[in-house]
Amino acid sequence: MREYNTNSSDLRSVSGDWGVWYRYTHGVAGEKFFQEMKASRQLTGSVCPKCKRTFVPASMYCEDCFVQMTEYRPVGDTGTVASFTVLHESLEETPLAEPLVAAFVQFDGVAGGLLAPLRGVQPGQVQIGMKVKAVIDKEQPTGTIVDLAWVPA
Amino acid sequence: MDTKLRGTALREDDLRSGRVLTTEWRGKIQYTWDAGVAIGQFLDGLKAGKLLGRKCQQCQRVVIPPRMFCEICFRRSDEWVTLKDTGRINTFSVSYVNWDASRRTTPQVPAVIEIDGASPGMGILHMLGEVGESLEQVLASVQVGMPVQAVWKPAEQREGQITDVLYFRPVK
Amino acid sequence: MSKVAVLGAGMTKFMRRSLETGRELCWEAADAALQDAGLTIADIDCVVIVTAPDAFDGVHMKGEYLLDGAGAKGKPMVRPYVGGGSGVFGPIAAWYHIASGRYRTCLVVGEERMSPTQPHPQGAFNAIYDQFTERPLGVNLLWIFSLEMMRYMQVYGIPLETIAQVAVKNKRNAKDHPACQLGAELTVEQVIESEVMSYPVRRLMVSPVTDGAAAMVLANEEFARKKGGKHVWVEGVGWALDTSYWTNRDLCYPEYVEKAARAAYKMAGITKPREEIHVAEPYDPFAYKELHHLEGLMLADKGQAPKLLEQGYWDRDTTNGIPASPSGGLLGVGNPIAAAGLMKAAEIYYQLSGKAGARQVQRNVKRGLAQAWGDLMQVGTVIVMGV
Amino acid sequence: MSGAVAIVGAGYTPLRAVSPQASFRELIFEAAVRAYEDAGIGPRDVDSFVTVAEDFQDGTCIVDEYTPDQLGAVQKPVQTISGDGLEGLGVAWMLVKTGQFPVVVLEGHSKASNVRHPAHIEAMALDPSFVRPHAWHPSFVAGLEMRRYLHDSGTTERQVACVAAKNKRNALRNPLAAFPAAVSPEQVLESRPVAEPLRELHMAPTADGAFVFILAAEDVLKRFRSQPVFVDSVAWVCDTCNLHTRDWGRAVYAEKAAEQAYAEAGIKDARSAFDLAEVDDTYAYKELQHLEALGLAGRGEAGKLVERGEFDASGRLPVNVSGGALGCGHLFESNPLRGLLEGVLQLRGQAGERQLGKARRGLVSSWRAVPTATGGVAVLSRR
Repeated sequence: MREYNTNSSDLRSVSGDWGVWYRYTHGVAGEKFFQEMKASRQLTGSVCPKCKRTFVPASMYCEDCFVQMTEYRPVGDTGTVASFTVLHESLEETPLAEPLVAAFVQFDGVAGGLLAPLRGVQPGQVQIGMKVKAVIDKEQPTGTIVDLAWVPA
Repeated sequence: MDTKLRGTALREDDLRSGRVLTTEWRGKIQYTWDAGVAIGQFLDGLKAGKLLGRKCQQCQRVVIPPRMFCEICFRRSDEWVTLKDTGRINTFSVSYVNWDASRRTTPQVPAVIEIDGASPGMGILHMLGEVGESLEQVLASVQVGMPVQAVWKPAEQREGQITDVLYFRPVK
Repeated sequence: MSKVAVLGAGMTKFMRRSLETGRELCWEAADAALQDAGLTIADIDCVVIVTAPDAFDGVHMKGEYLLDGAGAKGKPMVRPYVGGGSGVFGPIAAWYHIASGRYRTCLVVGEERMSPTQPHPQGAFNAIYDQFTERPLGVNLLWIFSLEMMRYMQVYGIPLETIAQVAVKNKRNAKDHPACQLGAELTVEQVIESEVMSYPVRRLMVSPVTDGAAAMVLANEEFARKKGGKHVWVEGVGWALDTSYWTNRDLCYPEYVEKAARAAYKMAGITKPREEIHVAEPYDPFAYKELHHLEGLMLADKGQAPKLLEQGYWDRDTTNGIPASPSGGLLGVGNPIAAAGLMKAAEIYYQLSGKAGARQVQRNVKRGLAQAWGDLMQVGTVIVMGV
Repeated sequence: MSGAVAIVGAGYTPLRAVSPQASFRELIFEAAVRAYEDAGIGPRDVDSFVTVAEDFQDGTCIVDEYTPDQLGAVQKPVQTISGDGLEGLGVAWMLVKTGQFPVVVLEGHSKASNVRHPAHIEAMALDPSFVRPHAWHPSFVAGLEMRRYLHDSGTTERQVACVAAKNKRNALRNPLAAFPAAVSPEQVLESRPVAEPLRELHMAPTADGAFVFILAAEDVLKRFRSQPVFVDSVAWVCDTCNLHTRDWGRAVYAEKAAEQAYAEAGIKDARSAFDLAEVDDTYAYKELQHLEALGLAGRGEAGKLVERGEFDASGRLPVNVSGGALGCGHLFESNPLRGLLEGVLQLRGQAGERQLGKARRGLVSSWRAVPTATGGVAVLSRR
């Protein structure tokens, strides 16, 4: 019997799959955000009573002041690309048929921002600072973030 | 202490009906783990119909599942030992619950079995079989301390997995 | 080595499923603890997050995900992880953060959200077993508990009725706990006649699936004295991890709990725990576990905790015994794993500071301990607090 | 705070793309035996054990279950930190400083090759409501960050490519390294785009390996046969993991951690304080962003300096002379332990072919990778 594996044919492995999946609620503030997005196609932020900033997406608490946020308000649908990437690879680690632009968009006078795909523009034409508009799927809303996309304003 | 605590409790129906929004995720949480020397050899032993243990010459313990080191003496262990495929029940349970919490009509009987030829107390987790189809039958036929014997898959069906032993049954 | 005081605690309700995300639960508990301590997040130098497997919340690197809800943005945060022992380990970790002399204050936040896991939270536990020699058998979580319970009962000849009494006691105690999920007035017969899940374990001997969070604020002596008032002090801590080859151990006795307790008692200068510990919160995810742990804590001789239970020695209104799980424990209040362990540590703080309200134990208490357990029946974590 | 803390033992395995010859236990056992040999002690002489790991990376739920045996830590105080190697070092350091645990062991390992779908695991760290449902390859986070960093700092893509070329070349002189290569910046720029501007050769491929370190209090150093390397400070800071509220261009965590570490270690001018720096380079741009955050280069200057060769092994400040993650492999939570090992070897004069002429004080920095904004800084010195 061997003391070390020194031959490729001696290598053994065991495979396993955890077999679980997940269902997440969006939380107190997230529920407000997605219900508003679904019902009135608005993006909702929350206002910190202490630092007075509005955050998007809406959050139950201010990360910095650590106080509860109970005031919610829409943040409009036009924003600015703060950063973006041209993604060539899928989650399955295979090449995407069409590269996609993932963009982080911020809104005037609002802290935070939102991530969504930027459509209707060639990847080479996208720039930081570009104005974009939110499009929220009306046909088949899922009530999740994938209903949101950006297009050039 | 504050007696008015926060928290918004939901019912399953709130989520199922869509009154409260949710999102689902099915990720690929999959692995292929390197068995290495000790477990690789152990799995090969199973394929050959043998239970292998490992001996440390310093403390004289023979352990199963095998490891290439003695965790007590903290030294490389010394030799392979072919153990018997018999043992004694250290403890057992009669389980009506599946991994996903769904219920079974006929129970499974997992047990810790101390393997003959290994040092006292050296058990492995495995299943008991041929011990009955109901709680009453199992309790009537199984006791802690009882001798049991491995029932193997036919040699040509063995894959080098712990499931090459189908279950342990009472020694007749 | 700086002395360490507990300044406040707080928690959310314990719920089968919460609307709140894990982060939001953390914020609710942390905010409550800060309010109890009379502090704000600006007073906090560092944060400890305790939360058991990522597989429950369904978030990889769960500590990172939770950190802004736990007040850790811009601060040093660590997430020490000893499975189910993590809850009580939270204040232990806070102790070493502060006792090292580096930090004045530490906020500990414990969170668990089991409801996201589908088809059932129990499924996540399969992956706790050895991937080579155990998982392929089609394991489930209840097995390890039922195997250990069977061994414990067999070795010491313990009747099922006595073990059922733990569930009766704790679910009754829990009725007075504001976080309570499963408080109830039950009889021993009802517990025994409840569904056999994995013999000898019955449904009413098992703690529930829970979402919830708890938090605690600790500080060094200088900070505590400046704040004024009477304080509860951390007097001793201990933890130990046994071999991962759990089928090679005799499951009838938790040696790792004894090792952890000995370390904590030594640090606290305790030589006669049965006289010097006045209230205990032993870990009780399953009914037999409380008895098993009381023995490991050396508050009862091996195999003798059940006899003392029959005599009312562990009851909340005992005058000559040691009240055990006056909170109602995991069996009654609920089991958001790491948050539940922290709830137990918080109970000792409430009891010692006279803030336990309807749960306040009968006897005069000057010193108590909380203990948790976890992994493959393998980890003991013990904290001794005193006034 | 009582007394100084030193590293008195270091053990490791080579880092390799795969490690099918050994189980995770056997890999760790090998590193542990070397560490104890190095220090001249055994596990019975150890007072407490700290390991770093994350469940989904090892494929075991409650992974701390499987930590004690191969370290000789059965029935001892063992804890796992779900954090990176520097957070683990910090915990070990604090344990020593309490005065209760004079000798502490720190372990970290990677069996990255055993993860079948690493992108799926990484994706599970993303916010399940606002980010994950997009089902993007998680490298998009690094792509967004790199874009913003280049935009804010004026760094060029070629300068970022110089980092990858430098580190892979440094790895040629490190026998432990998994991915040594002689590649030019041009080759890096021509490699496959993944999340533009991020390209394949900007990304550290994963590797397997294990590390064990032994830390001890100053007053017990006589017990060990090795030359002590002092941990003058180790600090770590979390910015938010929330992608919506973070600063995409700056490594705020590294700025704050450096501030704390330098204050504690008495460092006034970071630029002249170190003889070497092992800086997180999980992605090539991260090295530049971190160098600026750590005060080792001015804002927007790191790219120019790397292009001029100032961070080469023979430069003003050798950065990732080990080869970094780009050359040695990405080891999950153990990434900074590779840097820590390099620091120990260099300060002891045991770095072989890549030994630096002067090595008295070194810096190690970490980042917990996508999607976190958490990292640490350790200052090592020789007396």
